[in-house]
Amino acid sequence: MKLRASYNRHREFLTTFMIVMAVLIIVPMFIMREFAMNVLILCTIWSIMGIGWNIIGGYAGQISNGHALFYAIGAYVGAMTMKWFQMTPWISMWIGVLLSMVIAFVIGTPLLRLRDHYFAISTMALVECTRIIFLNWKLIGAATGVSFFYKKLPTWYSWQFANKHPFYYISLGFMALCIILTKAIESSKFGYYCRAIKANQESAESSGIDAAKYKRRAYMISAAVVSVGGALHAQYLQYIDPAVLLPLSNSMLIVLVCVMGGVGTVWGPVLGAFLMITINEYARSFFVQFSGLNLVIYGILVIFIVLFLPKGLISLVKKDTLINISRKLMKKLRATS
Amino acid sequence: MGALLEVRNATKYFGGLKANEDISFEAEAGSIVGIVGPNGAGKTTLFNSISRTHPLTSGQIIFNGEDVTKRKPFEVCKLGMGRTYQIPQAMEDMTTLENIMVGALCHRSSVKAAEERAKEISEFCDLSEFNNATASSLNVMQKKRLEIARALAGDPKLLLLDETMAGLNGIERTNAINLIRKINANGITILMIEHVMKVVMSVSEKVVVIVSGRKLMEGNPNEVTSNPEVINAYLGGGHNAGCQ
Amino acid sequence: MLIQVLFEGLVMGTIYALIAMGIALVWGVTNILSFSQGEFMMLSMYLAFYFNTLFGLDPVASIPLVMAIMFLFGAIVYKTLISRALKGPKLSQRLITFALGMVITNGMLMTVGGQYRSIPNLMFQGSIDLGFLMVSRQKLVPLAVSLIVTGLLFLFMDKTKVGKSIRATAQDKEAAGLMGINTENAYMLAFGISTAIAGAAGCSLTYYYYIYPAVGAPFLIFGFIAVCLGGFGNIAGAFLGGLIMGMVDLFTGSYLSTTYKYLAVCVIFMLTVSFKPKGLFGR
Amino acid sequence: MKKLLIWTLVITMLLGTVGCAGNSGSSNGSTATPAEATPAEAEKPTDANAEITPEPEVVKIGLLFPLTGTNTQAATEVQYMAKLYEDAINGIVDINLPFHDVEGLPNLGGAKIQIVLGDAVTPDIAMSEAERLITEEGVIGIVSTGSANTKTIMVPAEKYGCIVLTEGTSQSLTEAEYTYWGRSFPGDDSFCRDTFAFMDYMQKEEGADIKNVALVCEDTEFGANMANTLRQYAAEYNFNVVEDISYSATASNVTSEVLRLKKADPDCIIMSSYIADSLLFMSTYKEQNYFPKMLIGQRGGFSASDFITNLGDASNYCLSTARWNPDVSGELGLELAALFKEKYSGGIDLVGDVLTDSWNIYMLAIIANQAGSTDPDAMRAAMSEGIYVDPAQDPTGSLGYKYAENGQNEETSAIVIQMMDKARHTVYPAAVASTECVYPAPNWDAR
Repeated sequence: MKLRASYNRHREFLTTFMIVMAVLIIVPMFIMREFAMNVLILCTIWSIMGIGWNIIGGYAGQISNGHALFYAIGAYVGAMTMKWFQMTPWISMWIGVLLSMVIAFVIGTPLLRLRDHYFAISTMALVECTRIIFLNWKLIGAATGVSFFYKKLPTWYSWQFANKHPFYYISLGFMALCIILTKAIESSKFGYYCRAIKANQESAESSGIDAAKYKRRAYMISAAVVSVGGALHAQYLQYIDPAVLLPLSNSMLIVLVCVMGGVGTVWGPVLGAFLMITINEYARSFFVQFSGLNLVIYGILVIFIVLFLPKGLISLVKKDTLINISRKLMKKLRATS
Repeated sequence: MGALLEVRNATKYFGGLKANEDISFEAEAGSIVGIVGPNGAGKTTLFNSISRTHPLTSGQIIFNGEDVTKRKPFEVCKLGMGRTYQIPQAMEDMTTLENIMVGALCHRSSVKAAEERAKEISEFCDLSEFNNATASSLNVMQKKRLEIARALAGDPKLLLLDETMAGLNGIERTNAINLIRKINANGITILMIEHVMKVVMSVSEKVVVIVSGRKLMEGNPNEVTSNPEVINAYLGGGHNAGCQ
Repeated sequence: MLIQVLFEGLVMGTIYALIAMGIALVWGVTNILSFSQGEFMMLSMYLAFYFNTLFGLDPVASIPLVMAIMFLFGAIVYKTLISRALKGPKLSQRLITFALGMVITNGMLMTVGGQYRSIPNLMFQGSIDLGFLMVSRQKLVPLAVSLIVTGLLFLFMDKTKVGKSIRATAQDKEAAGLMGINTENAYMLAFGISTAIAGAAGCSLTYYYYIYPAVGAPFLIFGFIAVCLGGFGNIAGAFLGGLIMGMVDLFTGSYLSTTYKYLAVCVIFMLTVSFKPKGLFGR
Repeated sequence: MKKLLIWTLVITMLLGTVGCAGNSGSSNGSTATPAEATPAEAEKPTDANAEITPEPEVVKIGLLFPLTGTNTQAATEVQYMAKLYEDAINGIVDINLPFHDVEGLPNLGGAKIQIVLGDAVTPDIAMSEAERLITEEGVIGIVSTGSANTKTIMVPAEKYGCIVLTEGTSQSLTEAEYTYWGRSFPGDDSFCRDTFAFMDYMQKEEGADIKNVALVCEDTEFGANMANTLRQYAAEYNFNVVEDISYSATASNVTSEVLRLKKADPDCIIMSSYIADSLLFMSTYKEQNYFPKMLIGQRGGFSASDFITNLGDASNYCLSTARWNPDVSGELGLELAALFKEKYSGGIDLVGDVLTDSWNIYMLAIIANQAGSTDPDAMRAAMSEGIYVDPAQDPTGSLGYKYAENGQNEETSAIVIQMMDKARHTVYPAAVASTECVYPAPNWDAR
């Protein structure tokens, strides 16, 4: 009974979710080109990061330009545990999540008091600090980085597969979880409070919202999600160093995929990531001989989206389009049977 | 019934500037208290001190028998003090209903229950037709009602209304007055700032007059209007004691 | 050595300040965090370079020219992109500048290539050895330019009608609009001026730095930090912020550790904002 | 919402355990090393080609260099060089390089060479690009640079089996036990050893008094590794390190670094820098009117063409370790350098790193030709046996090419060059030296 009710509440989301997942699960089964799979994997990973950022940046409206920090933490925890104890990512990932939540809590307390640009810049500065520290931290390989490439370990244990599909499905799984998490947040009290804070902090506080607390909580959750993305990416690259993980461009890309898709929406980051990453990867392979052209195109694309679709690509997709599509399909099926 | 709100020698300085000085008054539970005074008399400052938007320099705020002088805004709200702003502070990019729900969630953890409650409230403040419109699309009057609704949704014991009537025309004003009466009828104490005297006189049992940061006097409407100082203060303040 | 470090700190400080002021101006007036400031600087470095190779103009001599060009460029950018973006959410305003920077950098990479360039025959070269202090003429140029530009900017903002109108707009757009100030123009001017400042910065930077498409990036973050350190959109603040950074940079570098000098800068910045959330001189 | 979080955890844990369990039971097959697992794969262009036509018409060679970002110049020059090689192999220009007299690669049925580019601006992009080159383009081998990039490039390379020749010099590469990785020219280790060997030689033969050295290394992969190796050898050759600076390669100024050096005043400064920062250092030395008696760069910026083009005579007296210099391999080298400068690079000088980096392209062709197939394992086998290149046709003047188990070519050694009036001259080892090393270097005002 209760289930039914909640199904009705979220009918649109659930159908969309089902369809999208079905597509993302079935289609790759017929993709035999490793490079295409590689792109897909990057898409899923970056959507996870986008989703993570979306929670603090999209819902709670605190524009962080320093989420590469949690990406790096996730990645490093994964890498180091693998290198030291050959620990499986299935577990080490959660250590990373916990660690980044703790760190988010600690730094969130002072930094979240800052308003928009100040917050953005101080998070950037924070990433810069982390970069310098990691570059010189002997224990975690300093600038030499960490490569963890184990042929010996069982593949499902180490996530180091001979071909791409298993890894793709793993990261897709996590992406699905993150989507559900976002939806849950969106339709929860917490979600409403975040949006209230984003909309108008003062009146939010005067209507009984402990802004500081909720902002911090949002920051922690988003840190956790991003670090999951980081862990996945590290396992995929099998080599990480501070120069890979912590340049400004990474923090910006995390924001970018989210904004291109549409901030403060469940599907925005996913859409954004899949589009931007695919375009980026293929543009690079097409225009590689004119060095830089691909990035020029990418940049122009971003400018156009920002100017003409300020609400992101998601605003192109009409409400419950997919439902209607599915309905039509159903009709067709009935007709045929 | 005892005093729901008690303000003891509330004093607020901004740097050297004295915004409020040594203001004391009480608001009986279930009553409607009006605060009047010319612009810049420090009415809103007093409000902000009561709702803890900014700290007092000295003095005390006793709400419902509890000293809330050191509490944070969201805490006093939880204790049952709702407020509106002179310039409406709607959550622009959320829908009307969602705005009210945010208020309702203050004492409810279930979104569903909050939604039910919000629907009732928006019905009560006849906003229901705008339920799914974004707050930014409402006009000033509607926004002000929305603010009242949001405050009400938090089931307050005391409601602080800051210049709810300003800029409303005759009919709107009477509607608003009726609304206030309706709210008060549900046993909610109301403390309202107005400088449209007539409104205050018509609804409130007690009126506190503040002039240049000090309490000039308090009493029932008739006493106030008949008090020469008040009239003088208003005229001195370049304002018309009668009603615009 | 102490005096030397002080001097060098001052020089670096003024350079940071020059970059910071451009950012501060845009921030203060239009409330945009301009990520493309670094790229504007890079562009003007190339302009200075080509003026030198084609017409034999010394970077110093080409400053006014470059500033004029950059001003126009900035104005155009504002009209075509920024003014549109201003209608949208804050985030997209920030991203559009970032994307613009991306386009400019890689556009330059495509057209002029990734070669490192420098201007061979500079007007001011060599160093003056005062015994206790080694004054390099190549560093005096940025120092002087920065001070002059700052002075002019202040005069402009305080004395001229236009400057006043810009400040009024920065204070309160609506009110300024009601007072009959054309806020759109004020915005455009502010943006143009900030790019012009980037132009000056670029020209003077060619005196000791090398020219390549990605040169803007490292300076950008320091510019940001300086602005924040100084305080919200406040030009004087930005200038002081820059000076402080330069000093911290040089002193930690020379006396504590070169490895952690930028760490020190960032840490000091973050401590400042955690205690004074609006920066040192923020309103 | 808390509930949901918990559920998320639980579900993933379950997934995990299931995954591991399933693996331990069933898929012992899939636990095989990626290398072994690959033949099973459907899509493996290299194999596919091999099956259909054992001797492909055209042999593709991947070139993974940073084409965007801050260090793109080297890539550009290597591309020029690659063009030159293509023309040489396809008999368009007449210069005495391998295969110039035959059409294409004889043992592969006269297959032509084709260069395929990839952008390796950062390691993660490098990996993605390597994936593309191997699986989409079906290259027989990849030539790359930079150690960090190579580490990620090796992931797909090992997985699909694809020879990677790189001049990334980091120790960590030789220690990584890659199967398909090779380095034709010296690594950090021998560069550092030879640096100190050279200083030692200067002391003994030339009577130079060098005791105190300062290490100046940028703080990312390249510099950090150099620093470690240099320290180790400094101790071994008992020089005492008086100043050990690590700085950020994207520094806005290096004044404080130089002030420190000036204070410590070592006899010799050893620098591992990229181009931007090495230039910045040079101009700052000049500003501070300071120059050590000896300054040795560890390639990087010092072996880039931009170094001399920007500094002109200011680059005089700078030393640098190098893999190659036009004057070491006699006529051919000079001829090649001249040809490159006139016809291909638009006036840019041929520097050691460009020649060696691009020579790896040629090496891949030669290896494939000698192995008589494009199968990675066959090629690797050939590499271990030793690749024969007619010394008369080898512009790099290497002694030979025999790749050890760890991929390092054992028959190579570093040289030390000195920059004088806008040109690089070999000064060490004495056997190949074309001029004497000028020591001590005069200070700026004394020039």
